[in-house]
Amino acid sequence: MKQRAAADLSGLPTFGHGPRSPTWWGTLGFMALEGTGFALAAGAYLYLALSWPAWPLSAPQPNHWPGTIVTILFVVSLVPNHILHRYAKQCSMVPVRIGLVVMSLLGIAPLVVRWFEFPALNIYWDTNAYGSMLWVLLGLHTTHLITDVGDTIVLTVLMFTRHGYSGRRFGDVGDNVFYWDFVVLTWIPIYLLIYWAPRLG
Amino acid sequence: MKRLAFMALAPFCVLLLQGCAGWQSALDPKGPAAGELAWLIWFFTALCAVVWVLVMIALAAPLVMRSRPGDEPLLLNAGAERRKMRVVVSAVGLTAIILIGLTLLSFFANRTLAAIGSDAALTIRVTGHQWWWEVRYENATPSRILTTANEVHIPAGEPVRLLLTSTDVIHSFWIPSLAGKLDLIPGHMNVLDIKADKPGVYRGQCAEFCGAQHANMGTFIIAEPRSKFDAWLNDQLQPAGAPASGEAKAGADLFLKRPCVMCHRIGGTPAGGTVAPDLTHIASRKTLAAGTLTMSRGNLAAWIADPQGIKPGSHMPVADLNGDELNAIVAYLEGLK
Amino acid sequence: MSSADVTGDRHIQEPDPAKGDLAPEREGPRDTGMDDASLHRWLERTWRTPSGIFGALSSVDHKVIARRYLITAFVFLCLGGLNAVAMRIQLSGPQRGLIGPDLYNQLFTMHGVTMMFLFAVPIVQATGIYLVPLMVGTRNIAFPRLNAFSYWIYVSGGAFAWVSFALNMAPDVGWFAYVPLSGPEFASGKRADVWAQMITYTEVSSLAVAVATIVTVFKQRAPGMSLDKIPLYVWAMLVTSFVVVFAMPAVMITSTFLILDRLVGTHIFNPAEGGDALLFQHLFWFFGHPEVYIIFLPATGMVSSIIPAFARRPTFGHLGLVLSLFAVGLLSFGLWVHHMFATGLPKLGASFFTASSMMIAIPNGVQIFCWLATLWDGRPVIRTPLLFVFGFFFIFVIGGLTGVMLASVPLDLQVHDTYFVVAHFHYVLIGGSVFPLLGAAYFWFPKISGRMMSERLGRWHFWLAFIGFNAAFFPMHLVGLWGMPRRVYTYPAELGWGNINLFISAGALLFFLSFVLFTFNLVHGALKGTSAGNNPWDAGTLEWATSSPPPSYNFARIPVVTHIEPLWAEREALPVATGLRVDARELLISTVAEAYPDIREKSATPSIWPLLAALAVGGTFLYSIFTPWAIVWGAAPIAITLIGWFWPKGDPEDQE
Amino acid sequence: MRQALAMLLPLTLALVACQREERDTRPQSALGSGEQPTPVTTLEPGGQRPSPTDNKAASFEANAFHMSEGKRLFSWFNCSGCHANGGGGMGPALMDEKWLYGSSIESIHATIRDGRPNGMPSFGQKIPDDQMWELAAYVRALGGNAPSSAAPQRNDDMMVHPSENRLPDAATLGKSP
Repeated sequence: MKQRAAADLSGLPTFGHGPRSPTWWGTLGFMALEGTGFALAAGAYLYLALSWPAWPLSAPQPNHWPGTIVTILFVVSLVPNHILHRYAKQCSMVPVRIGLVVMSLLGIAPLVVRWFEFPALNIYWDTNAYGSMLWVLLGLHTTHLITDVGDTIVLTVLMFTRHGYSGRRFGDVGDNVFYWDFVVLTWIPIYLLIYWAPRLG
Repeated sequence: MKRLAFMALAPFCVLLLQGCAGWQSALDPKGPAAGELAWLIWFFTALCAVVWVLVMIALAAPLVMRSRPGDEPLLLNAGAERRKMRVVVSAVGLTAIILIGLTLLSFFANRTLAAIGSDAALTIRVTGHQWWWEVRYENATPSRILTTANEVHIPAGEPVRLLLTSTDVIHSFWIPSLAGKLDLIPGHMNVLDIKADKPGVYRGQCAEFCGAQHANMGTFIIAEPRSKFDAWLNDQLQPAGAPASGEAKAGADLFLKRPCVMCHRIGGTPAGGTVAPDLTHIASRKTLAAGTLTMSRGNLAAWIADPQGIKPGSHMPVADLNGDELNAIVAYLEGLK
Repeated sequence: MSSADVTGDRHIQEPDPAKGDLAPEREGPRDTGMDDASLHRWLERTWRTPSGIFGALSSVDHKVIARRYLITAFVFLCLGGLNAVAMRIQLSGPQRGLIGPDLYNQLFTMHGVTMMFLFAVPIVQATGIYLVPLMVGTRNIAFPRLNAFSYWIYVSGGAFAWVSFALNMAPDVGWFAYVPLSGPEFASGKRADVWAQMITYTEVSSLAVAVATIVTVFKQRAPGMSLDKIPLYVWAMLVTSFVVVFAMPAVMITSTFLILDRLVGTHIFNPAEGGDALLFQHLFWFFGHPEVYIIFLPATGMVSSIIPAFARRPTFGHLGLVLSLFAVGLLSFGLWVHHMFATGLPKLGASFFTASSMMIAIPNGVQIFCWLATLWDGRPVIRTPLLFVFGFFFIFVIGGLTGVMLASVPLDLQVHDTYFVVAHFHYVLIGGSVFPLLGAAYFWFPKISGRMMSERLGRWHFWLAFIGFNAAFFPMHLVGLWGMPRRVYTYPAELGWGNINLFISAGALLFFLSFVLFTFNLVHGALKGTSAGNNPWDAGTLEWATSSPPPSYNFARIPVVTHIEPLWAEREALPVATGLRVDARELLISTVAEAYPDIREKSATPSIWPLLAALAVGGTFLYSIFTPWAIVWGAAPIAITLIGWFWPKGDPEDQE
Repeated sequence: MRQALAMLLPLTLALVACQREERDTRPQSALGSGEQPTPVTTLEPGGQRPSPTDNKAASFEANAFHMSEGKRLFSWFNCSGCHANGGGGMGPALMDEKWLYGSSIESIHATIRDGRPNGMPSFGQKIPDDQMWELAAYVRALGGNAPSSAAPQRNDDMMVHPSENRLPDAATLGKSP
């Protein structure tokens, strides 16, 4: 088929931040499907809780403190996370490196506390369905937490190499910030469901 | 194309007529619930057939047109497009109206069905097992509670309330000529009200896949006049009769010594197993192994000798009996009317 | 039309060269002003799949991956079909002893699982992987390595299921595997775990494809292809991908719960410890009903592509069709309960789901009427693809109408879990999806292979399939109303179902034969078919603008779109955009709504890491039906392969 | 060599899987009747009954279906009446490492068939041979002596103790996780 030139693309930039970049949309897509998974798991918990009048099945209340500490750490981490985002958009290397190290540490810290959260549930997964659902919800979130912390650490190392001086890498930092927001955001309802829903009934 | 289609469809019409006499057919209703449903099925079918024919006419219309579409695909006749839009919009509107009508229809049918058992006097608990049905006639007097299996006797012309549950997997209780199906779910109790207009035997079978022998999990509703039903109930409440012949007596002893006693109950004897069908009056039932075999001496012997050949995977094991033992036990069971 | 209109120059943000710690952009040769021959040489060198086995395993070309997907899915179709033939032989008469219950239950489960998870969803997605990038005028799918990864995961999931079948370890609990039958107490051994884990493989794969498809449609459309100019097939794939994203997690949650119950003793479905068996059904059907539309919506897109080509006009009611796609996708999440009417749910709630199930018939009606209206301009050109579309109307409308019957709570109680339902969903799925797919095969085969399939054999194929299908499945409506439940391995002679079942089996055999003929036609066409040329049907969408089969880089220059049917609107010369680099895999990222050119982004180069990552992930899945520690042991290889996948290798593609 | 190994691996896998998943419900005469010589004494040195290995042992011992059938029968036949879900009561515990008469499937089969002193009745007449093998296979699993890929999973009942497929060894019994 014959062609005629109708537009010139040569002046376009080679990367973009946020919704301009396909990776951002891909990240959003994965958040959507993972968020659906969280919602359904929470829905399953509520379904069982509403079908059994005796919920939480005479189990002892969970000790909320480790969970609360994790929550506080998460909320605090949002501040450096968004500062990091600003520098990533400006593509300035030194603050981004510092920010990534901080975020790696702020990712590992809740992970360490998370280790103590499981015993603090005061119930095993095989005791009854209530215990099963607590472990499932906490396990599901922990998987995401581990994945994202691992991702952050690898990205931190990457930004200390020569490969870091690239617009797309800064874009990746932005997406990592975005995903961490998601990890924090999904935790809030799960935290309430695990530690405070049993205290209601 | 249409002619060919009709040629292909012709045999179905023949088959349709042939099948209407079935005793396990939703199209052959014998009770008010199934009657309501059969009417609903026919109404929906007729309406859907009309809609389908209209769509097919609309589809065939361009095939018989003389004209070809124009050469330039983007050159459209604005007037024709507007006319089409009107047709499409009215068709969508008509669809919506039909669907609203059908929704209301099924809502009211549902209410009719719910009203059938409101004054049921008899309550029967049906428990699903892999792969048979435990049938228990509830009664405030414990001695009047009857437990039997696979065949549900009911008084004809009276609504009966069935309580459905399961102790293992999900089953579904379905007597097409009397009512729609309802599941038996462990941890849940469902209520199904049925009514048979006339005396008769109505077959059904498990309608939710439940494992190896899902196919051979039949059940019967046997509707009888009230007097006959009461007599049956009183008979069934009696303990098993004493064995009549010497062979049967030997069979009764063997029943207690050999594997049978591990699972089955026979009222009035030490055999008290509850995990398999109650055999107190087994010979009064029409079938064996949940509708798999008709009741006869030969089938009893065959079933005991080789249950895994007849219902592979069922929980009735091959019992290592020799010929004499088998005959004696069959003679005993055959006498349990 | 001036280029400024199409490209929206005012929206281009010039990068600020003074800002940021960035390596300077390396300049490479551009396609501007380059002659066709050297342009082809450059692009071919940049975009081709490397040669050799290693190169083939590293390929990230969406067309190569899609071809593999299509062939694999077709193989699974044949295997699933053979299951069906075996079942039909067993059911051809009462009390046949050919196949015992143990094998029969595995057969029908494998049939369902194969057709739903290994054939239907993958093949519609594969078609999308092939066609969507071509139709939106880009050079590769978004996230090409993820796309390659998803194929490898899909193959390993399919192989896992079928090797299990060969080892007498196939699931025997039905394709929806209700607990407690599939639960820890009543499903011994690993058969039910095979079901649950096979789901995980295939869902991971289709979720990845869905995300890649969404991003391709959102961000990689050719300049000028604003929302109102997106072809209907692309819309259909977009909506489908959204449905996948929100539905598939449900089944992954379900199968994970099942595995947890079976492997580590959780009580999620155990009523004695606070669980509930019905929760499984709610979760499963929250996926299961949208699943039907995941299979059906892409087929509507195919119908919307085939009809205009042969009716010689654009589709009537384009906007209505797009809106009804969205309506169907949205409503499909609101009617899962109509699979559970027989479980004894509260009557009022059930009635609500009757209403919502009826409602979805309205957007489907809109689609049917719009297609019919498209055909009314005169006698269409009757070729094999259109024949299959006619077959689709004939069959699917029946399936849709019996679907309306099933939506009615009381009526459903009679026909639920009987052969009536078996008939219904085969009418919907085969009529609604397989017939359009067959039409699509004839329609796009020339594009994929560069050769035409035989028209004569095609007609034979159509009539054989059409008659065989109806002979096999129409009588099932009747036998279901006569009381025959589904999933029975045999039935007693005295119920009088023998003759009709023999007839059904004969029809099924005929239907199977039609696929033998189809296979022959495919092979024959690929080897001996006449040359197709770029646009054998004179269709209007972008995939027909490039050669058949398309080159590795799809388009020598990115087309600029001025109309919903760009090739019909630009008969003389296709407007194109220039200025992309030819020595690196550069493609155009555009804005979401208006498709203004926005970024020249690099697309990923071939890599072996997606395969290695798939092996690591697949091995972990497999191992995890035996021990929960698999997740711990599997984490290390998965992490290593993923790092290998994303770590920059210093290609020009990684530089900026 | 490498090729041979490569072929051997799937073959072994296949055999293991087939053995685990086979579901024969009819007694197979080819495997022998399961008859063993009548015991002369009831006590053997070392607690191990010298019984000839029966062909049946192999086909029941690691088979998932038979073990789960054994679990069902264990409950149906009220074995828990004396053995209390394997924990022991009137009869000895079946979940520990102590075996009075040997832990082999043959010994357990013989115990069910012939009974033992101090209360274990003989079920030789009352339970068909295959079902005794199924019970014996399950009893072994109760003690954590069956491969975890084939041992029965939890029942849809009240949780009493971790199910047999989750027993690494008898030491962790009764403690969860």
